[in-house]
Amino acid sequence: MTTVSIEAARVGERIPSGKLAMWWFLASEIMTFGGLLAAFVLRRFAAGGWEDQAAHVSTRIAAFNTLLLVSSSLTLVQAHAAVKADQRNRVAPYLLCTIVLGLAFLAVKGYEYSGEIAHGFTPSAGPFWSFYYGLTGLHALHVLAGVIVNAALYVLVIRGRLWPRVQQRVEYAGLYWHFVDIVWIFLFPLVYLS
Amino acid sequence: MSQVAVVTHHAHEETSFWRKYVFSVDHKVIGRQYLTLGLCMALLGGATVYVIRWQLAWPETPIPLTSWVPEPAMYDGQLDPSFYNQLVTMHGTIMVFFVAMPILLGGLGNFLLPLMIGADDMALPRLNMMSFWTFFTASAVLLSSFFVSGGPAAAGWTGYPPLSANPEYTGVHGGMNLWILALALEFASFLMGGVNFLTTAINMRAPGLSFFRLPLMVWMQLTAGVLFLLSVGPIIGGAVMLLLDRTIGSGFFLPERGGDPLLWQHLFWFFGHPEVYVVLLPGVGAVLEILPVFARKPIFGYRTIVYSTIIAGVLSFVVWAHHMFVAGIDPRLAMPFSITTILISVPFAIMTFAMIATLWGGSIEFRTPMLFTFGFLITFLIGGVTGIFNGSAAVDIFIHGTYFVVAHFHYTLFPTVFFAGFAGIYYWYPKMFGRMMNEALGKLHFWLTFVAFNLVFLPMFVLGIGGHMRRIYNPLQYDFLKPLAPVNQFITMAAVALLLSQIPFILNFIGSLWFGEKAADNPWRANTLEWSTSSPPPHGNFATVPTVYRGPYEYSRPGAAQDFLPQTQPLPTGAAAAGA
Amino acid sequence: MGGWFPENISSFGAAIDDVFFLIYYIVGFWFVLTTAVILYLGVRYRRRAGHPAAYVRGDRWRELSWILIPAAIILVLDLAIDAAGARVWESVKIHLPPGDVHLIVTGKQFEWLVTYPGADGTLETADDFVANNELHVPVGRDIRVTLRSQDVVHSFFLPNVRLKQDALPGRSIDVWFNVNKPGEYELACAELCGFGHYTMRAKLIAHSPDEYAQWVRDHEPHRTAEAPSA
Amino acid sequence: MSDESRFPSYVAIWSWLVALLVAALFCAYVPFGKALAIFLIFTLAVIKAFLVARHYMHLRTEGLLIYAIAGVPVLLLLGLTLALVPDIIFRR
Repeated sequence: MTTVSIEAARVGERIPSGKLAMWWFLASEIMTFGGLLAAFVLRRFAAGGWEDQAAHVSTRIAAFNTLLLVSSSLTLVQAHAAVKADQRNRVAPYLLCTIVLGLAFLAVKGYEYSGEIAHGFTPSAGPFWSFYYGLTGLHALHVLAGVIVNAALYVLVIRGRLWPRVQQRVEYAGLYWHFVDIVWIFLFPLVYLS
Repeated sequence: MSQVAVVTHHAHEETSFWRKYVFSVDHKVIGRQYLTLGLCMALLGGATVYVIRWQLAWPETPIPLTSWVPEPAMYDGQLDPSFYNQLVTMHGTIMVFFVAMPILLGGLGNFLLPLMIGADDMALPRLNMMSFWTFFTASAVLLSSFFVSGGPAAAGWTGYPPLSANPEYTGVHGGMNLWILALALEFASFLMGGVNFLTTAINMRAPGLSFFRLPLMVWMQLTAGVLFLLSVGPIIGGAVMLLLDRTIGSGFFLPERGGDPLLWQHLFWFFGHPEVYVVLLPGVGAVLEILPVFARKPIFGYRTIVYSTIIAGVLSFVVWAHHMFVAGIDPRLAMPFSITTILISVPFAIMTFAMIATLWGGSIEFRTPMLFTFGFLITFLIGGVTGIFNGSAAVDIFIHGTYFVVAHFHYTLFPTVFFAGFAGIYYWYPKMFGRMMNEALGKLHFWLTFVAFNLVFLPMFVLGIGGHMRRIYNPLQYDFLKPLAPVNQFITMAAVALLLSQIPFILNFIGSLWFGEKAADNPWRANTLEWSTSSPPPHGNFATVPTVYRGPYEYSRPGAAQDFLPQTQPLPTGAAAAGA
Repeated sequence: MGGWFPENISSFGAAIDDVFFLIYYIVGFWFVLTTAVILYLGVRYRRRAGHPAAYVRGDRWRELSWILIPAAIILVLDLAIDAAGARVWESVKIHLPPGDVHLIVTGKQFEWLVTYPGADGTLETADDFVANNELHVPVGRDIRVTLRSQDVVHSFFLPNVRLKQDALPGRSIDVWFNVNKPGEYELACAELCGFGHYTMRAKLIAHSPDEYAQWVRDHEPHRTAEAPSA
Repeated sequence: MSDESRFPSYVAIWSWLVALLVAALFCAYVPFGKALAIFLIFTLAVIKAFLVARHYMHLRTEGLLIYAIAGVPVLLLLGLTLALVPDIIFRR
């Protein structure tokens, strides 16, 4: 008669629960953003492009923001790599970089919004602007949520708490963060380039 | 097979009152919380029926017992048309999102899923607690909308814009925003729940419990979880758009601002139809658990039922436009959607026939859960076959938006939530609370409910065929509806009887907590894992992790010592031959 | 059963009712059969001492055929229902005839505005006129109606014609019908459109063609000398 | 999670992402004609998303279940979008 832990005895915990849960959540998120994007694309086709309204967004600022977000994905995945290599002292700096890049993204976004609103391009300025604020606003909220999660992880890491569990959480937070990045990868051409 | 003892190292049991009964992470407590809140909301949803039905039977006459309701909702017991619309809206919203889902998924699902798979708790217990308290907040927000100026939402539970998108069209301002917020919170709550269910069922199964040994209730909860997660996204997006239209003047759904109202309907029903099955499947799951136990027979065609469920789930994503045949969609779209809709009857027919075939050659004992199961079979059959009328685009031209539709979906949802739900409650109450419910009161409850239910909703088909529209404050405005007034009056009397028929249940549910007979661990002599632990199960559910040797429905197996064979019980010899 | 329907007065109403009855008889048969089987099994196999349950798992094709063959029959019947319904749906909603009389019906909270073409027979000209909550049509003519809405979603419902179509703001949706019996009937709104939804009632008045022409003449805003052709 | 070394490094992926971003901007400013430009830009976006998902989200080492969880919603969305084309774009 041997004694084993409950996790070991379960059938098939091949994928850690946290990761599996995160992917199910992301599946739902894909549908949320996807539904909005589909609505945007269809309505835009139907209305002939809304080019007069779309001409007023700043591609340059958005391209810079894309760079910020893609780079933040890199730093977070590097943090994950450091976790896996058990290089604890490299995790915190990478997390900090991710947080700063995320905040920078939000700051740039805020600057962009304020300029547009100052020029009268509010959400009621036309359907393009409704979708613009709806899509980028919901995305920005997701970025904000990600920044908060990353900041919590950063605090845990620099205090050296919960180390084994933080390892996994860096990976799950990364999944979420990269998903938000992917959403932006589609938002950028949809809103700014076409 | 070597014997392996497995220690459970779940978190230590919380002992303070707040952590044990209120902010508990124990799935059993959370399940009971969901169940209780759902039943309380059902009382409220039922109360709305009384006012709605009275108004339909005797329009614009004072409604007894309501003179306390303040203006402008009611004028000394006389109903305001706007408040009528609000009650209709709240009835639908409450019953679908705040009764059906918490009872069947939140309540039965949460309580049973870990027990049935031999787990000590959900995979993510704290997420589970958050799910419940988010739902609680959602309920509070929804109820608070009754008390804001302008009253609650009045655009129907489907919230079609522009009616819902511009406050001027209904006169409802804050209440509608609260409605959207409440739904968003509710979606978030069940999103957390769904993620948790799926993760738990995939990761936490006991040793030996392969997918095809899972109780069908688990399969149904799993499928429901997948359907919910994959369908809820577009409506969350839609809710965001609707809220922005109402608050910051955006133009998603309002044509005068360049929006498109039909878009909402598509997003809503893309979610709405899978949502029907999210509610339906757990109810079917309860019935599928109860049938074999009280017929003492294996469920007929286990795998066939599982495959049918999956097919029905897949099909449910490609039928949504049948709610919109006359809504202004391209008429050519109606044909494919009509075909998929009617085809969905095939997997459900297979499931129903499998349930019936389970009875064949059984030894059927009509305890209360089995009575409700029979009630479910017969009434749900009516709900199913009348769906064919709605699914046929040609017939739908006439019956869309009439009481035929109302009768149809009450014949699907009421059996699911109440017949199957009550069956489940009577069946699992001993496991939940450690006491048996009273059998005589239970049987009384069944017969009263069954008769009254049919007296309410069968005549509604007559109303529908007569062309009676839904959501009409005063049907006597129309000459062609005047001859139907006696039918309306009959339905109202039956509806009051249906409401009163729930009194035995309430007495039984509350009274049995203290006065019920103490329940044995396995009072129904059932096979599934939840019956192999004590009633109610301890914190952590199982003293040792159970090992599963066979499927869940091995009843009356030749050569076995008893007429049931629990999943955990090893056979002395030839264990390998035990069923799949 | 048939008596519960509102009286049918349209050319395609009978076809819709026929599909209804086709489905009614098919599902009625299945419902009676299935319920009878359920009740029979419930009585026949009730628990009795000395009658243990049989052990049938239903996982062999031989056993499964008991449920799969009926399901296959249902599949065939489903397709038959689809086919029958498709023809009717096409004739009502897809292949619209050009129409002998063309009207515009606009829903708004809480009335129906009916625009008539006036003497020249064409809409959106100066001699158009509007009648509130009165839909006058000639009997035996194809009526084409363009549905619009000024505010929220309404639903144009003629119970006696078996016709229903939502009127959406921002879109124009065409429907047609042909009334074969003169008389006064009702036009209802069948989509919740606000607190006055239940009052959004109009009359459908079917005239003989001559009477209809006379009615149009009587209501034109500026009478013209030439006699409109009836 | 065994042999991660056979995949390109995270920094290499990042360089690709930046290069594709520049390429997309290039497509937007060079007068290709609207249809071609949009086609190219969205092809580039799909490639970028694929790179992030495969490498940063580690789909490269995941099993069938995770692929299914990520892929089924995408298929559903395509279905939803296609079904809405007649109503929203070719509206009456």
